[in-house]
Amino acid sequence: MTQMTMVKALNSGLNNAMEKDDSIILLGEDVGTDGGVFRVTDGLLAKYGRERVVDTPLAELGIVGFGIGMSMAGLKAIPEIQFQDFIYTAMDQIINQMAKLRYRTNGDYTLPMVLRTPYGGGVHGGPYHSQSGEAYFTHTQGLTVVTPSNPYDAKGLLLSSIELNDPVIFLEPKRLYYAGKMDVPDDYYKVDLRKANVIREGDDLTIITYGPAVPLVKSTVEKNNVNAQIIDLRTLSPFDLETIMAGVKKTGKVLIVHEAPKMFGVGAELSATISERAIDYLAAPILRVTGLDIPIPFALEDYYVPNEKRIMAAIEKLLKY
Amino acid sequence: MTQMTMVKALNSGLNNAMEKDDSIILLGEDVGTDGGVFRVTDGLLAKYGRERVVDTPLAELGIVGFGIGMSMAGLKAIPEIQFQDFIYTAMDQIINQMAKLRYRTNGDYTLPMVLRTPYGGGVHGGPYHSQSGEAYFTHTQGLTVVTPSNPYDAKGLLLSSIELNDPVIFLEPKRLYYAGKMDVPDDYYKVDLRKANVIREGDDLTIITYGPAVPLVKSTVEKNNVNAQIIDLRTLSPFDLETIMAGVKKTGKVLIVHEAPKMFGVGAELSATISERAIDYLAAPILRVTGLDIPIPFALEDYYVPNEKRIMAAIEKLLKY
Amino acid sequence: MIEETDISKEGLLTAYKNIVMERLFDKKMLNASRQGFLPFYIPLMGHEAIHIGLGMAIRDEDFFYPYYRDFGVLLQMGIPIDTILSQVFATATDNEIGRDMPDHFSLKKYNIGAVITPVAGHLTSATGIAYAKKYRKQKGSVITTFGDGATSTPDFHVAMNFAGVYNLPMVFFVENNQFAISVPTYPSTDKAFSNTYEETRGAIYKKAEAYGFTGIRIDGTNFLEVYRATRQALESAENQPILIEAMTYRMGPHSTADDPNKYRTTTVIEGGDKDPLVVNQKMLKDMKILTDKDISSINAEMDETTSQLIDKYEKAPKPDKSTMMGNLYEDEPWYISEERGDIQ
Amino acid sequence: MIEETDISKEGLLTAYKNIVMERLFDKKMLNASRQGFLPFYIPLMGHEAIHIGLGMAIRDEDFFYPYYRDFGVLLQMGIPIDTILSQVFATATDNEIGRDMPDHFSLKKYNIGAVITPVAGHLTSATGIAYAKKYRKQKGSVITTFGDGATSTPDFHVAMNFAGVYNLPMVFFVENNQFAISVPTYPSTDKAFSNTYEETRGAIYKKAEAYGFTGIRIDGTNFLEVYRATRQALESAENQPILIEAMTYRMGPHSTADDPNKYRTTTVIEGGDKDPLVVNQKMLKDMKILTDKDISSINAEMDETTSQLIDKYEKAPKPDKSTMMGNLYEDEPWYISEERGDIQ
Ligand SMILES: Cc1ncc(C[n+]2csc(CCOP(=O)(O)OP(=O)(O)O)c2C)c(N)n1
Ligand SMILES: Cc1ncc(C[n+]2csc(CCOP(=O)(O)OP(=O)(O)O)c2C)c(N)n1
Ligand SMILES: [Mg+2]
Ligand SMILES: [Mg+2]
Repeated sequence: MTQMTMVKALNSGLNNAMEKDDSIILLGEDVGTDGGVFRVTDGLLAKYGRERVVDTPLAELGIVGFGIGMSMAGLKAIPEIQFQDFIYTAMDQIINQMAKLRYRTNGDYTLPMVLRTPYGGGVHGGPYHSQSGEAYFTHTQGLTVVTPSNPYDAKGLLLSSIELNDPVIFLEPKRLYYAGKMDVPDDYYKVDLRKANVIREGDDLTIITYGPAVPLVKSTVEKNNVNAQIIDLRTLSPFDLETIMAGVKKTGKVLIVHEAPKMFGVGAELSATISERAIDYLAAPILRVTGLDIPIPFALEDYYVPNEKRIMAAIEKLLKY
Repeated sequence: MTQMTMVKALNSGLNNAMEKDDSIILLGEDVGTDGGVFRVTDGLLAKYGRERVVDTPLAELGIVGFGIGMSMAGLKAIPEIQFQDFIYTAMDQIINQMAKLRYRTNGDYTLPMVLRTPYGGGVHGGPYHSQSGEAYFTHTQGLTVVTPSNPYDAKGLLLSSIELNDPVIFLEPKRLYYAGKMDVPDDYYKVDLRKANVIREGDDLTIITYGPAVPLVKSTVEKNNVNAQIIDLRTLSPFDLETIMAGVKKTGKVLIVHEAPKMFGVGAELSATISERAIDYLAAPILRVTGLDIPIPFALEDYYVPNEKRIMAAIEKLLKY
Repeated sequence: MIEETDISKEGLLTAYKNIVMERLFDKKMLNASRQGFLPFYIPLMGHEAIHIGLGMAIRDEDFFYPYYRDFGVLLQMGIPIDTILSQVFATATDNEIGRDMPDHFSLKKYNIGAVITPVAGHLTSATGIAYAKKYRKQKGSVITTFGDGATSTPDFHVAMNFAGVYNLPMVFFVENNQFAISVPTYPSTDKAFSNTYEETRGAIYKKAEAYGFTGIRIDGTNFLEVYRATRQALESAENQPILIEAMTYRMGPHSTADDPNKYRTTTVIEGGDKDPLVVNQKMLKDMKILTDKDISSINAEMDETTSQLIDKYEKAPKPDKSTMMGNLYEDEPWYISEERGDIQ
Repeated sequence: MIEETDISKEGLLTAYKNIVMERLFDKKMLNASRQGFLPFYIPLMGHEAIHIGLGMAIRDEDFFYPYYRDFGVLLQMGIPIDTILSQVFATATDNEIGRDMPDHFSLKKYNIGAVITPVAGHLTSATGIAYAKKYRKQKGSVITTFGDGATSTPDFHVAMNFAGVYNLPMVFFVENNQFAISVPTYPSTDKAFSNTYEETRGAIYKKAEAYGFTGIRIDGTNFLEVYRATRQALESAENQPILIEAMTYRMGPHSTADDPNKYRTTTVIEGGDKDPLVVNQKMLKDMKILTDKDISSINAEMDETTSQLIDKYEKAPKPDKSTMMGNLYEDEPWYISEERGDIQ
């Protein structure tokens, strides 16, 4: 056990995996000599060499496509996109090749690879260093979309993703990269990708959240003594229906919190799935507290993201309903 | 008035607009000499010349980016993407430049342009000629996403889109391109982009649908004598909340039908929005009948898309509830 | 004039037979498509010499990542014809159980990549496969084919650049048939083209220089030239990537969905001087490998064989709808299991 | 050695003043950033001669689509310093009301495009603007700047190809500072780089040939060379596009977020032989435009001016949160109006 930030935990996970399996290749812009702009790959070049920690030209399309080819050929590629905001030139590779390869070839080719990228706000980077684009990936059939909310989960979910025999989009909340330390095993361990984490039990309502919003939800609930169950999804797609439905049926009131914009976002599917299956259990409307439906303004990012006030307003509305 | 297919109506709309306004430029692969692979731009090169009907190299990124530049410079670009399935190499331009330009410059630059593309099944084109990717666009703040369901609307909505001073994703259901003719004015006319179309009144439930699924929903309801209200959205984002809520409050039961896959799709937002605002009016869960959550298999496309049986099963479930 | 060759007479005859077979398949499949037995088909006419030359050149240790117009390469590589035709006719026995379009092969066990529809969408994957070969210190190279139109795509640039930067064992092989769909590759003086823009202003083979390696242009209507240049490239690629531009002409429509008369006057016609079938027949006759008698007997044999095969596959059972939900993920999500109930 | 010039003595002195001003702003803003007054900043050191040369070359009839490292070009173009600094400090008076990052200018009324963060994301837009110019038969050309790293992007290839195919009035101007962030542009023998891959194997200026037009390489540390080459290119581009590769060296970090010592040993240092400030000072002295006395008085003047300006903008009011929902659409959707209530 070592006290680790999320960055350190991810670094430790990559190190454990690379030690065990020489088919793992990291690649991306500045992941090698520089150790990654957020330092997630720090020290790995020195340990594993430039064949396994590959600095790439400035082309996200190539980073993803190159990784796909490696994994088609039996390696296990872990490409990094420096900021999720820059992933879109690779969307064709992600949607048309990565996500569909197993299906369209009926498993002739499988594609074990983990595409890592930091997402969300926290560095005041304006419209292009703060996006939360998870809905683009969750809507893409064939992808597994994972996002941790603390250092322990980050490492464990990353190692599970690396073991998965399917492509994973691994979204790292950059807001939490250095947000605090936690005891994390130095050795290899896994966290189940298909299980949401009930991080707090409670009776009055169920709050479903994930990634960067989790600590905010937790502190808001604690600070205001709300008797709320909190579910940290961990995997956004396919999400853990069972845990969600158990929570909903128990409390009858649901709040969804995420940093990404609301319209046509991840919360919409959670809400639709729940109300489709358990409308008679619902004692109140399902509410969403999310990022605003605008690009992230540089000077005013702090007003863009959900905050305690907005969450408490929704909770109070639900409790009173 | 002329009896027109949807293709002819679109062609007529483009012609009317180009006649009126010499700042309009069409561009795309095979839109010129060939007249478009579905013939939407047929005859326009001969009439308006190669400066205004521009055959492009094979690069969707360029088609969109080039169009953006034209519109930044005061022209009005109408790029065509041959199949929506091929739009993803242009996603960076769409999400990061086209959708955000007005917002991030606070209106220093505005971007009147209409990006046309055929989508959905109907030609048995397998995983890459049949996609319904509308959710990628509706989730992108700053875009207006429009899709017609008949020749009259196709022309009128296209002309309204061309007049809009903001970027539009204009999704043409290729399934309906040649699905039937209808009386369409030869002259210029518009259909309101912000108004959904109640194409049928009814009391027992409200069916919300759009684009390629509309004729199927209509025929199913008629054939089975269902007393259903049918709303054709026309614009998916921003959608017409008022018409939807009026319908929901009247019937208390809602079915959403679309051809795109379900998970994290357009129907999810409709469902979430409705249940958030009108849960006490709902007499049954909101159901969705959609395309399956897999890529579109070449040999089995017909089993992929919603059909009468699946729609009727959902209607019966709602009516009995 | 080619006088001697490094290939046995038998090898040359097989190659010729495959050219004939490809041509006959092509005509019959176009027919099948017109009659509705085949919903879609990608014509090959004009590409036969390229295909057969490539099929001869590719070695067991190489990896081949084809595009959608490469049916004939597989023929010559010796892939069982049943494997090929199950794919084209999307039958239940297809390796992909009919999930992808005709000519979108995926044959991992033969070191063949999964053909993808989006033009050039496989090029970066091909370079990744080459990286894996280099990393594993495996022998052989990766060869990937694509059209002239594909050189305008983002993927072409990115894949070429990665190949140069990592010095990968890559052969980029352009089947230049002078057209994308309706858009010509180069500026043309032909009146029929005067209203179209061209795909590129630079000659394709020269584009390799931008990435620090060599490009060559070859005659794509002569299968021996294709074979020799490609085999040599596969060998030299282990030291440095290379681009080959093979010149030919798309004699038919782009696919069964278009009418070339709308946008061009066809300049290479069947049976004409530049038809690869004619070119190679003449060459093999001049080389004394082939007699007029051989030509007609091969034709008769191949006519019979291809007819029987097409007949068989037209009637072969299609995949059952119960197969359609499988293999999206290794571990099936709950909603996929639920949706199985929706298939009716 | 430059002996005579087409620019007045006054013009040369203004240019020199702007080089000094740029350098001083750069140092002070880096400082402001370290002290927390500026959340982010993109250093300019090494780019001054390019910037000032560009600013001199661009004419009223041209359109300039910059990238994020072009602060100095705007200075020399004569854009009011208040306009520039409101943007950099994201104040309430910024033309973009603080919505985009520092150095992401958008100044339509000066024919300047909206700087975008994704590298090369503006290149295809720039070609579209050039198309509009050509279509409208307007005088002038479009010039767009970008870094060496940007030449690896999809957008570079696609924009260059479109420019060639439509023969657009385009000047592609590469500010080659030899690094992307940590990745060097070319293979290097410097030990510090031995563990990194390079962005490209081909020389950048030669890449233009792949698109059928000309590329040239110039010394980016000499503002007169930059001015002359660029002005000439802006004129010739009305007949054919052109690529200019201006060689310099990024003397500072990539941005305020990185530490260059992690990945290189800096080879061009402040005050050294190759520092553009030194290069141009010497040149103007040799030309008898500048005396040592001028140098110190200009320095003092610019020091005073820049300090005052920075002081003013550090304290200038920031945009109010009530502004943040506007101008997403011309006609505001219902959910945007609703969300106004959520801003607290
Ligand atoms: C990204 C993308 N855009 C458009 C298409 C539609 N399309 C299919 S083939 C083709 C032309 C390809 O031309 P070329 O690369 O020369 O290959 P050829 O078909 O001539 O062999 C086009 C435009 C596509 N499949 N993918
Ligand atoms: C598409 C994209 N990928 C990655 C980044 C992160 N990034 C910002 S600048 C940069 C390096 C750019 O190098 P170059 O083009 O040489 O310009 P320079 O910064 O050296 O002036 C990178 C990788 C980005 N902004 N956009
Ligand atoms: Mg071609
Ligand atoms: Mg650089």
